[in-house]
Amino acid sequence: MQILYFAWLKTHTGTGQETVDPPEQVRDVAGLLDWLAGRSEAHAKALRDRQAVRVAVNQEYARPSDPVQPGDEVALFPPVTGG
Amino acid sequence: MQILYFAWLKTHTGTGQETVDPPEQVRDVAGLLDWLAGRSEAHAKALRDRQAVRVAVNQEYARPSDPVQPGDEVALFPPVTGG
Amino acid sequence: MIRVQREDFEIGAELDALTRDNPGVGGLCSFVGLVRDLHPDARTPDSESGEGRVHGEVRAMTLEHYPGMTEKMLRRIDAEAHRRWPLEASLVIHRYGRMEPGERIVLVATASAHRQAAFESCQFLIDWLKTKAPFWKLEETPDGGCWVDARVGDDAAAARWGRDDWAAE
Amino acid sequence: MIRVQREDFEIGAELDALTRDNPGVGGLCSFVGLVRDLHPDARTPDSESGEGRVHGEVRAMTLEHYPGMTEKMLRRIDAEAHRRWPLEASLVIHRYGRMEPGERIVLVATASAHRQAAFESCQFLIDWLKTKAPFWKLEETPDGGCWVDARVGDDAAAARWGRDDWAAE
Repeated sequence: MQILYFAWLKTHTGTGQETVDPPEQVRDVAGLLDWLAGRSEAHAKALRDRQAVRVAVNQEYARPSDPVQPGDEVALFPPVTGG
Repeated sequence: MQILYFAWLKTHTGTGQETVDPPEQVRDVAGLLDWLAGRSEAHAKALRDRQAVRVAVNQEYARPSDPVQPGDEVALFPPVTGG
Repeated sequence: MIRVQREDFEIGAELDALTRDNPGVGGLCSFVGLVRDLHPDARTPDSESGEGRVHGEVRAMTLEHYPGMTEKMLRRIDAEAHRRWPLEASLVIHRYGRMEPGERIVLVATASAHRQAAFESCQFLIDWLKTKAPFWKLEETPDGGCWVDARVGDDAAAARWGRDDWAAE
Repeated sequence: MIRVQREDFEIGAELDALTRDNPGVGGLCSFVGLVRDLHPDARTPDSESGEGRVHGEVRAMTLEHYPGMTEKMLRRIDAEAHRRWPLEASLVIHRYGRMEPGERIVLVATASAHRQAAFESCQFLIDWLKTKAPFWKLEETPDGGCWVDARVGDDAAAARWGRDDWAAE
């Protein structure tokens, strides 16, 4: 599973992109964030405030209960500020 | 007194501009229109529907009861359609 | 700033000049009105008559105006926009004379720190201009020349922004 | 039509291309967003501290985006505008990369037979773009880099147009 980080989530985790292989019990977005938060102190800090994190699965906005599976591209980023 | 006609008021009266000297009892816009309507059949026809005629006195929109006096520039035109 | 002119204008050059050297501008809204080849009230070909004629085909349009009063009204409308919104800059260019379909008639542009002010003031300017600035359109159609009637919808659009105390009715 | 690019664009050339050879266009509305030299929440110099420092002075801005998803979202927003309004043409250009104050960030333009449709759809496009297209602004100030926070006002502006069924929250 490919994880992408943008804006301050990239700054905080120190990575823009990583390939991960979460255990089978990680089946949805909420579960994935919990699991990612356990990868390092930097990840934990970046993901502390879940309200501030938006998630896209395969380039579609996703809710905490939306499913994730091996092979997905999952992006984590703050609320958008373009325009 | 200078009278200016625009758009179809110019077409109907056959003139874009005329200098007139109305009698003393013509003191307001409504009175002036009545008097102008008597100048010719073309004028009468052009001024038949007063609802369709807008008036500006000295380049300011005017109401039927607004005063007119010698030396004024009075313009008659249909509702505007620019933009 | 307002301009009434016979010549065409370049949108890009005008808009660039409006924001150049003013880094306080965050949003620039503009509206361009163009000559259409169909009268706004035109309908599709007349199938009843079987002639297939397109009603209201416009070959050209001539804009007449009231020199002097036009500039006065545009300046007043422009000043009113600056009174109502925090604008960094604004521009109204209105052409007169003969124009063919596709030609630009009018440009209205407003620049502000914030986009909402830019959008609202730009719409305000064109709405008031359409009901208060002394311009008249004569359309050339296959049937001859025809003075365009004022549209009720334009009065309603202008009325959204409240009443002025200087344009009668 | 949508474009995501690093390079600047020419407003005049883009707008001309949008209406060229389409005499059915009566109104063209456009919005340009530019880099400001002050953060939107910046206030006047701090008189309390006596230092006279302007809070939020912006030296440059870097726009990051999510290649692939950005284009997908912009295309969807653009299609939604065409679904809601009778548009003859539309254009969204959004830049990414580093830009200095006064530089253009985004251009949104819509062309329609009628001006109200052009104004509304243009505002709709920029409102939804601001809350749904994956772009993020990093401001360079004298104190260092700072990711810009999303604005509550932008959510409210986007919500005016109803909800979509594809952007979570």
